[in-house]
Amino acid sequence: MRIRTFGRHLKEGTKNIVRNGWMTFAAVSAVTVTLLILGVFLVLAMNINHIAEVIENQVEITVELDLSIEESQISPIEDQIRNIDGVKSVVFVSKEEGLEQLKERFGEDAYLLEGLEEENPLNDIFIVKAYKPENIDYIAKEITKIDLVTGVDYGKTTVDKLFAVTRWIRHIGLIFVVGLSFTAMFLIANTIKITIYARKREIEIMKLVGATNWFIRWPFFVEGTLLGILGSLVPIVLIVFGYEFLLEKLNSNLTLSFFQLLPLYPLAYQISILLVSIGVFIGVWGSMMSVHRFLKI
Amino acid sequence: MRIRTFGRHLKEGTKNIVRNGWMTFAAVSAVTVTLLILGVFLVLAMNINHIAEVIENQVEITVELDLSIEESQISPIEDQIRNIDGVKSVVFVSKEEGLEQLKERFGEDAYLLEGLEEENPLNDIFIVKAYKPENIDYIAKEITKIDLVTGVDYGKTTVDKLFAVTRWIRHIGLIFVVGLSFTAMFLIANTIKITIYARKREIEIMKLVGATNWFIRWPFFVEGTLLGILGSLVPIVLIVFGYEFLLEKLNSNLTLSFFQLLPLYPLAYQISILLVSIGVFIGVWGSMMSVHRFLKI
Amino acid sequence: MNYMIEMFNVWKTYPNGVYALRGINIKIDKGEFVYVVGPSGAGKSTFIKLMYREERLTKGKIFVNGFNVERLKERQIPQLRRNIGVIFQDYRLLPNLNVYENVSFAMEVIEAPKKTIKKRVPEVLELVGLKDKMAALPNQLSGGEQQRVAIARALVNNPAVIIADEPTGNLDPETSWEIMELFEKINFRGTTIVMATHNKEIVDTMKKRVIVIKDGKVTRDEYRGGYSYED
Amino acid sequence: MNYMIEMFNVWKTYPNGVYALRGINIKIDKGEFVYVVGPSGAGKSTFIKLMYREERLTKGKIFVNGFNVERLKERQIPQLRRNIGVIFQDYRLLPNLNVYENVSFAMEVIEAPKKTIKKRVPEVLELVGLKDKMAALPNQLSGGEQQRVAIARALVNNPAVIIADEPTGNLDPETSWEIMELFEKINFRGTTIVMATHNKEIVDTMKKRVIVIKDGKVTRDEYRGGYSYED
Ligand SMILES: Nc1ncnc2c1ncn2[C@@H]1O[C@H](COP(=O)(O)OP(=O)(O)OP(=O)(O)O)[C@@H](O)[C@H]1O
Ligand SMILES: Nc1ncnc2c1ncn2[C@@H]1O[C@H](COP(=O)(O)OP(=O)(O)OP(=O)(O)O)[C@@H](O)[C@H]1O
Ligand SMILES: [Mg+2]
Ligand SMILES: [Mg+2]
Repeated sequence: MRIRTFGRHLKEGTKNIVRNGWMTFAAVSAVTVTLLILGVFLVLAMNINHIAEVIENQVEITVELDLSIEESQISPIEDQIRNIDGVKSVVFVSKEEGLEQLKERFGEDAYLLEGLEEENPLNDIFIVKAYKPENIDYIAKEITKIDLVTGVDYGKTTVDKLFAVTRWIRHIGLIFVVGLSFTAMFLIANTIKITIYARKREIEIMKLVGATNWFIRWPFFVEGTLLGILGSLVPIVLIVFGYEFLLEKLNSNLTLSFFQLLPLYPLAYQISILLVSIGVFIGVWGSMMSVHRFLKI
Repeated sequence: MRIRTFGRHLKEGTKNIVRNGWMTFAAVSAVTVTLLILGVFLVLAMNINHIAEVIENQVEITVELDLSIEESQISPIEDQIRNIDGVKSVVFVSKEEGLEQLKERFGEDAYLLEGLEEENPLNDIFIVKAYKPENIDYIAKEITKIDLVTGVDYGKTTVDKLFAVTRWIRHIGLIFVVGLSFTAMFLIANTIKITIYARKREIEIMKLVGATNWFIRWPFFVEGTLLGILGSLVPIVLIVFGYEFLLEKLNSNLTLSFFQLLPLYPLAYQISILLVSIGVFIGVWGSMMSVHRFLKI
Repeated sequence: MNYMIEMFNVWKTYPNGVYALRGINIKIDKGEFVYVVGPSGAGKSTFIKLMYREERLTKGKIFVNGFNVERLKERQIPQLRRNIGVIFQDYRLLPNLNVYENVSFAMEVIEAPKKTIKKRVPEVLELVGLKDKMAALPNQLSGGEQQRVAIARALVNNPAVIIADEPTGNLDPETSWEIMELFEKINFRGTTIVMATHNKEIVDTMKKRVIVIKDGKVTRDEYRGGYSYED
Repeated sequence: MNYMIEMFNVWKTYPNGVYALRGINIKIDKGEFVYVVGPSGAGKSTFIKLMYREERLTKGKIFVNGFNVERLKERQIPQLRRNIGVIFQDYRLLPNLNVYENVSFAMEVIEAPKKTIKKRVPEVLELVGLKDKMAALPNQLSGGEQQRVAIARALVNNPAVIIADEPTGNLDPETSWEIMELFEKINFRGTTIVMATHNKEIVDTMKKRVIVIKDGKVTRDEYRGGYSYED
């Protein structure tokens, strides 16, 4: 292809966007609406995933030490725990601190525990956190093997339940995102197909006048790209500004500030790039697919 | 309109579904895919709402009675509470039962509470539930006014937080459902518009040959109805069977059995009727809208 | 109001600024047979399109079959068109309907009884020589066959006026003559016929009233005239 | 292989079972001027469509300009068509392009330099008398004007063969004659011309080779013949 021909295709593709005014509008708005839904859902899914992670990361292992333990034996045990793969932090809580915390948790009913200070029935403990929640189980088992450790507890049944829930939520989120992506692709490609179908005759005439397949395809390629870009502009703007607004609203509302949403950046960039790419990809793919059908003359 | 003409319109509308084979397919599949997404989301939103309700309904008020209370005074107080608007159930828990429950909750640490039986420091209490969670606050205030009631507690801050969360989740769900509904309407109408645009010339010819507007509209009306019905079949089947499958899977999986999903019926009927109605409504509306544009000749 | 078609100082300017008609005055009686001739782009089709309100006029007045065409209410337009059988220059067949359906469509529009339709359509298709093509779709027909379907559709309702825009442009001379004889017969039964044509032979042989349009104006209007419009 | 167009026992049956051509044998030399005549639906357009492979033949062999039309590979088809200027019976203009763009499109397809296009297109439009309609879209043109755009597009690349399917069907006699003179001039410069027509006057006046097709068969093939195909 000569350069002037390439220039011609660029120009024709752009002109066609204008020439097919109404059709372009219909196609672009289909892309817009579909990508908007997809984008909103992506942001939601990413945040649900993030929240699930935050919750999962709050899971910790309580390691009970023998009642007879000496102060000098504590530090080596801490080192041993630290050396286990995947351990993020180890915090020592003495039996005295433990009793204080228990009292705090009892609140009004703390008087029930009065008098326990003299002969503190609690153990010294370590609070252990993991880098990855899924390693908790392994770490707990490793800790059990350590001498002078009398108990290891992370609320196995509750945690298993929690993980089951977060896993399910993640799965559902993923299914939705994948499903929506395919739907978006299908709907956009479908719309583009119909708009091109209306130009079936045009394509046939071009071929009969001696145009090669690529000569016909190129302007459609340009058109598809532009369709995708045009169609992703509004969703990007709406989602980025809407998300910013949501974040502000959540931050200013105290009762809801425990909703730990993802920060605006880099989410905004990720979503923008993703939506433009999907838009352009489907725009081009849809155009090429449907033009293809009519080139066989 | 004569009856034979009505018959003709029915026949023409049905034939057009076949005549425009490819276009019909494109339109029906757009309806299918859009309604599928909308339906899945509706089911999800309805279940989220349901789960939120179940959680909210677990909120209860603990009413503490004076330590010096006599047995004969308990029943009148219970009656007074029962008479408050919106109270669903009132359960009496004596101080002895209370201590037992506390021990159970302490589990391994129950030995901490040993010896309390002699001089039980707990109060007799009522556990009060409301019909509507939003009435909790009002009921609690009313109970405070009753004689010999020394304390009313329902974890105000936690419950407020919980309600804020469930409210938000409901709002988000509602926004999504409304947004998706509009999107679905837009996408389907848009697709139908484009397919009818391809028949612009046909409509013009009909008018030039002397057809009245309604003569042209009727077959499109029939076509739109059929489009909607055809397009909602697959989503209904997929959603109903998919949901049944999900319910079975959840019920057989013990760790997940606390997910209290809505039962298959009447949900299946509701969704089916909703999807068909939306499909037909948009099918007809989209057709009528777009035909209208081309009748002006 | 005794005329079938009357035009008073009719002007038509297209939105892009083309002056297609510039002050047309014409009266066509009931039962007349009129040729409209003139060079390509003279305004013949525009002249014809104004009669059944495919195009709206810019200035002037038109009466057709007692209707004031410009003042017609939306719902009266079909009434006007049902009394006119139009043969379009570009045929305008419904692409999804076969030959039979294309012709019967015009009868369904006026809510004719099914029985009448079933009898009349094959009759008309026979007249234009297409009886064995009834099941074919327009894009399965030759140019001349499509033109004849358009003719059949225009005739099928026995309209008061037939307006034909080059109805023989794609027909061979023999078929053209058959069609012209058909027109003459119909005209003889009282139907008004207005026919734009380039066919010199027909105009010169079948002597009728000839209206010459040139540059949007009537330059000659002659009973029993010939084709030539050169002065 | 010295002929421009050769057909050996060519048959064409349309998918709906219509026998359009039944054993055509014809040889057309380089530089010839051939009329194809015959009644409506005889198979003239089909005969023509086979040459640039709009339709595929059912049986037989066709050679055009050295190409074995039936055996052509997908990517050779544009090569074949670029050597043929086709005037379609139904014009087939690109509806979104104006007159100028419709004609220049045919030159862009062969990647002609911009400068050449800018010079050549107005030239050709002048030849068909449409220089002042360059900016109009096809639906803003009269029937005859559209036909002339189709003619201009076929001529613009100076193809080796011009295949014209009723190129004067919607033209007034005078314009028709101008177009015919144009064709004669082009033919004189060596271009082969195959023209299906119903115009008796032209065929009888401008005596050339006449191929008569009837019911899908060549019934007469005469040099310097007349129109009439009745025996
Ligand atoms: N829709 C339109 N918009 C703008 N200009 C138009 C339109 N239709 C026709 N014209 C112009 O109006 C003039 C008259 O056109 P018209 O179709 O009436 O000619 P005609 O006499 O029928 O020609 P022909 O014999 O070629 O069919 C021409 O110059 C044409 O270009
Ligand atoms: N696409 C098609 N499918 C089926 N039959 C067709 C198709 N095209 C043409 N025919 C039939 O083939 C026969 C020859 O058609 P063709 O178009 O070649 O005729 P023609 O000689 O060009 O006629 P005209 O002078 O009316 O243009 C006709 O009977 C026609 O009905
Ligand atoms: Mg005209
Ligand atoms: Mg033909």
